[in-house]
Amino acid sequence: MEAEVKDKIVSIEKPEIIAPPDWKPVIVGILCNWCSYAGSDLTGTSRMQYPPNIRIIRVPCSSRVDPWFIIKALQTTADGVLISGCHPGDCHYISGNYYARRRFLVTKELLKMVGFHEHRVQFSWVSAAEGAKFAQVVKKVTDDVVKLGPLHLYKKENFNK
Amino acid sequence: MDYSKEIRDIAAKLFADGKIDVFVGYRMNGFDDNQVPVVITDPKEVSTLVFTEKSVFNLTNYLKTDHTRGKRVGLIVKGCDSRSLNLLLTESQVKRDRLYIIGIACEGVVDDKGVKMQNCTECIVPDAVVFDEMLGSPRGKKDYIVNADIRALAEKGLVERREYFEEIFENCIRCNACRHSCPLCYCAKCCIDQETASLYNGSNTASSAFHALMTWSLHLAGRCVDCRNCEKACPSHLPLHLLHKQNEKVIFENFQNHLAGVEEGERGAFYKYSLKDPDDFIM
Amino acid sequence: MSFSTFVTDTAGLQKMFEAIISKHETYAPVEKFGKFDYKKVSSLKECNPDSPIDATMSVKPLFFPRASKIIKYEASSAGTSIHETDEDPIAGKRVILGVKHCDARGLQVLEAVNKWDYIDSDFLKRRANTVIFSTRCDKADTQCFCTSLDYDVENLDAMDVAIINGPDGRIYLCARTEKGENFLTQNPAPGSRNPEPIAQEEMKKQYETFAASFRLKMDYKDVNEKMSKRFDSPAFEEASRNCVSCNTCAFICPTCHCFKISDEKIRDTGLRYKSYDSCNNAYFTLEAGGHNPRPAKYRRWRQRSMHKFVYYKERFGVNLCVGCGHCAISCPVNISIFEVVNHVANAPVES
Amino acid sequence: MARVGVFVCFCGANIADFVDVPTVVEEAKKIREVKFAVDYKYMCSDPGQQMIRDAIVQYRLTSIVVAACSPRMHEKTFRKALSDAGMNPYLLEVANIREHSSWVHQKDKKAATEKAGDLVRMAVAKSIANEQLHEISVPVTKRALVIGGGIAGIQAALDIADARIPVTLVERSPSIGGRMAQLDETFPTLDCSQCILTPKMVDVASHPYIELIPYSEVIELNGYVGNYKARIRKKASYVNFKSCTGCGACWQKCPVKVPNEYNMGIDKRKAIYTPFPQAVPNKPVIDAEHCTMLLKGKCGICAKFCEKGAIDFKMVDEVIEREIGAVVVATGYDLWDATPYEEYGVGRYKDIINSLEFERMVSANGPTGGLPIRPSDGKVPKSVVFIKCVGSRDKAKGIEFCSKICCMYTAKHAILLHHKVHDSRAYIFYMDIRAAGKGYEEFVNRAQVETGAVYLRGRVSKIYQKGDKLMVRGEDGNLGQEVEVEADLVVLATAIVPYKENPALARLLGISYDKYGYLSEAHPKLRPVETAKAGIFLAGCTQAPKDIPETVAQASACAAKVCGLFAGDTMKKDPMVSTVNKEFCSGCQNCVTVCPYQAIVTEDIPLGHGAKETRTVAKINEGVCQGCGSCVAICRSMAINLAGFTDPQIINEIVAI
Repeated sequence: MEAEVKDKIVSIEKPEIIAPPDWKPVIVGILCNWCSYAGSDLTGTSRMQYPPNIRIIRVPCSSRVDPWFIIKALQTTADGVLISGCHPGDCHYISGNYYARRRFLVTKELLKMVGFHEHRVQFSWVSAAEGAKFAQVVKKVTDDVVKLGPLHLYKKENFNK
Repeated sequence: MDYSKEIRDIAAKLFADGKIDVFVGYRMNGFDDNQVPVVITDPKEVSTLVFTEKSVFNLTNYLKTDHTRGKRVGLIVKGCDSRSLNLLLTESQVKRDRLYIIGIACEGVVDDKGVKMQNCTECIVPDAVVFDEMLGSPRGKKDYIVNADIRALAEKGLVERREYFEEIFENCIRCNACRHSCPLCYCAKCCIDQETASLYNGSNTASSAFHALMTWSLHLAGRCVDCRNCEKACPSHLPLHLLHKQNEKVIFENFQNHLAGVEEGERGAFYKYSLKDPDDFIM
Repeated sequence: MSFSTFVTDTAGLQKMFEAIISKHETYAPVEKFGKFDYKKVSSLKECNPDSPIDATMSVKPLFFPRASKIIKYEASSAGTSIHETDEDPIAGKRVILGVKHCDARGLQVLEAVNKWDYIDSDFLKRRANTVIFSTRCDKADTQCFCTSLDYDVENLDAMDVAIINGPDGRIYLCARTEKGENFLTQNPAPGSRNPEPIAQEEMKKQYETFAASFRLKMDYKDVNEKMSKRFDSPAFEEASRNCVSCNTCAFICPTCHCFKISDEKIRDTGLRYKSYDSCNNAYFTLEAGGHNPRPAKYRRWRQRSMHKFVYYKERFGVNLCVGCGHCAISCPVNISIFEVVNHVANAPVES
Repeated sequence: MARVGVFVCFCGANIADFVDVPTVVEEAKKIREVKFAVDYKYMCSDPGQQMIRDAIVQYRLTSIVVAACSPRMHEKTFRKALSDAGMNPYLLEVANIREHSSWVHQKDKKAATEKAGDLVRMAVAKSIANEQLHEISVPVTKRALVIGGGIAGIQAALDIADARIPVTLVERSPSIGGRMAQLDETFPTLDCSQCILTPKMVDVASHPYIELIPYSEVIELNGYVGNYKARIRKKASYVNFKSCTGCGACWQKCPVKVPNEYNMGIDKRKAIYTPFPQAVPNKPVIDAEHCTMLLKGKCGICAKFCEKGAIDFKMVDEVIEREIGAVVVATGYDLWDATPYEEYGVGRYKDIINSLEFERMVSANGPTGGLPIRPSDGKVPKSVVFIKCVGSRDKAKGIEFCSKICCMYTAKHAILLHHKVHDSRAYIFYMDIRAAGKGYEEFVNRAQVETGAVYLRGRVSKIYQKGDKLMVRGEDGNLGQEVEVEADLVVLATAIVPYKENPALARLLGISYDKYGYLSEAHPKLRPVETAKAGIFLAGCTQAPKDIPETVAQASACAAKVCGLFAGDTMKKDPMVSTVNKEFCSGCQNCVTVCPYQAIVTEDIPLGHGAKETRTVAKINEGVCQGCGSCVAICRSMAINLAGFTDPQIINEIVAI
């Protein structure tokens, strides 16, 4: 299920940059503990397969996600970011995902304006029962990022993966 | 718009009545027809006060300095300034009973070259929303218009936008003047300067500038009142308002027409939520 | 060694600049976001090589960059290894056109501290490899006050090649250093070499008109002494009251050279950077234990003014200020170090 | 410097088949901070745990990374292993290489191995920033406050008290009993409400662990879970309960007559009264709004006839304080006012009554001696129309929700009508019959078959008077035609709504309520008894409409929650809570707004070292904080951090990938 890398993938934001042939995108996934992380565990226990490019970070709630986690991930290791939380109304902490949702929308639009493709940072609501949805979401995000090519914006200079 | 005389009279009376310790206003800069802020503690200096369409700087920025903290302060606020003052009050940074606020029904201010500032042409709240005394005749609220530059940017392609902003972040020298001149940046120590952030973004590279400016604008999202103090301070003349106006647009259009600091006691857009907030961008 | 002078006209100069840009790595003032900054250029059209007076950015970053890499390190279980950083991108042979006189003087002033105690070889190497073209200044901006300091019409030593606008459209191209002389020899200069001497009388008259056009003037001779007597003067507090501590002044100053060191580590690789800092920053002097010897704004202002006009002078015999007025122009509230110093120097001395 | 131990699990074949475990170990060994790395077949087994314990001692490790299954699975197991080796258990990080790698990338071992290596490196990076954390223990005041003395409050109080935990039961009216005391017989068994309720009421009064405070209200609640302080206002009863014997001489002689709330205003009570004969406590109170002595200073007849001299006209309200650890809110319901149904003539026609009025009429101790009568002429009705969903399920005029109990009690009313007036007939207009519950469907069938009640599916469109009859016009949806029923009496099953002062009470308690005024539970599915505020629980109709069995079940659940809370002298809490760095806090108090648990308050600290001036900063009550991190992400000053998920920990993870 390795994300398929074609001969010549260019970075969508900087078309002059061509991805090396062995390039594999890195997706940073930040998941809330109670819904999405549990959902991703269910994907595992159900043995559903998805592309191996995502690296998952656990946080208690999507409201713990400070927008600068996203910025930092884009600056350093990530080619794409996925943030996932509980469905609206299902937040383990009552209202956390509502606050998070506001920040995400503004962050997404701001990143879009300064020149990031909107698929670089994506969001999803995945419940603890939606193992299949998690696999689909990861596949979609990975496919999207493969199409966008490597991210070369505002990267730290010593980033040499 | 010239309220110099009125303001001198008010300030003199406030000092005479012992109602204030400090007055923050404007004076002529002494070499051309532009003005600079002035922090007055000596009633004798009241005669230097002026207020015209050249009174640009948002004086609420001075409420975070040692000269005003804990003192009784008289100050002048235009529409946008009063919005930041409103937020400072809501966020418990100043005490209302220590302030004597001269509100201005603002007709718009002009930049150094005498051209009306862009934020004034797009101003929504020209009249001071919090004041003890109002000068000028109120003009009422205007309809929200999306910033002209934001509209122009939306027309551009991804690569073009990237090139434009890359130039902005590359030209940022990270002097942090924008932050220091922002009345709403009052943190004891800015997160950008703290270890956790600076461990990875301490240098003055473009990447760090990207991090700093993005974080800064997100911390002001739903709070920025578009006074343009930051732009006035920026030695690189960067169009910083783009970041704020973009956030303002997204917030206004999606979060029940939220505008920072217009309503008394209303907090920034990120400190509340509505069940009706858009959800369609989330998978 | 005696230095050559060439005389030419605007067209000749243009031609020469074009040749330089096509042959050498060239930097020149480029307009960006409505202000001038020194950038690498590939054609004359992009830039203004006439030392534009309203350049708000100094040439300092081309010698002391806003952020420069010091070391690169790698951490693994075998231990931490330190590597040389990549090649310094601005250490090679290059030419900078259109440097303002005060900016060039700033480099001269900075050289003193870079040669003292720790020898900053990076700075000196960049300086040694750079040929500076500068037009002798003949107009003053509202915030300029170089004449109040040690501006001297004849002292053009900070420039490698000085361009002097003479009478009747004549332009003199004077080598001022060995580096400049060699450069002009190797790169065909326009016009005739060593023509009749520059009309000294006329130039002097020109200077006098220029000097008279300054708005800001003071008698600087005993400023240093006056300032050192007023360390405890409340004048510092008064002068700094308007300051919003934005640090702009230090970042764009052609002579300020405070810096901080920061690490940026990703995975196992890290880079150590040297970046600008400012003594006006409230956290500049914060010690690890939490104590801050300069917590108040006026103390930071005092440090900045005293460093520029007392301490540096005592150590290196030159003021750490060239009177360019960049700081006052860029300051959001138009505080001029000239006014601060003037205010303090003329304040009553406390007994 | 950090010394990290990495322990990679095969999980039998679960991990090892799809991830090259030795490679993961080798990769881990390359990391600077890793001083020991090893693999094992089953890390969670005893020998596996022993390896961890041994390595901690042997290699002087400062944090541990276990690469195995999901932390949701075995985090606790491994934390215990750390504890056993004398290491702080929170220095553990789990790299989830099973659910997140071996099980989901089974077709690409190379990629799965590489990913597992990355996950280990992330966990190592995070663990370096881990801090020693300690379980939080919060002292507990072992006394519960129950607000409301209906069946919910009674049941909760009794269950808690039976566990030998003191309970303070506060009831706003002079007697406990609540709505259930007004009912005649109860569905689906038709046992007499009073017969099953009064023994419980007596138990409450006599229970050594229950302090009953009737005729009083909670006016203030401060503090946090385990450590609340409640202020209770005891309304002046003007009767000294200590000397009163409850003989009744006073109210028999009282000349003032007032509509009787207990009987829904069908008859009168006196100005000094006990609400009903079986009241607990069975002591009268004086209704200050109607007592002539209190209003005009003349009368005092009751005092003259009181042999014990228990009447005290000078009595005033008294405020008492109780320290408590938990609160059960059981404020019950009211009936919705059906006035908006103008087309029914509500308020115009006397012979339209609501279900509780009917309930009182058919009640043996009711104002009519157990016989339904027409309020207009006192005649016994033969044809009675029951209309369901009056106000319920009606977004336009009433309330959107289903009141849940009306279907059942209307069936009961049909049966009771049949029992009391044998030659009568009940007509029931309904939308749906919702009879989900043990024995409920059977009960409805019984009403239909046994009593011959006519069930008409459809809404009533109009009621009008014709002679002394009420004509009820509606639609019979089953036949698809309009019907008109001639009725002697119309009974409206009006919607039930929460106690009208619920919003005020909710604000006082610091809990949330929905748009109808029902108090909000912490989670609609998994925490239906708790509120968002730790230590406050909900029982009965204060949370949503429910019948008696459900109410009792929820009340007992509350009791179990309270007992659980009070199981030790202190409460143990996960240390994953937020903390404020006062130096950086700018006191904007946005975190106070965002916190869903009211866990953040403010405090004033000196402006500088030894300064007199103060500044306000946030303070987190770790007893209340649930560790969501909302405050952390919105704190612009980065003055708040969440233990276990600090900014450095998460950033370390991000940059280590």
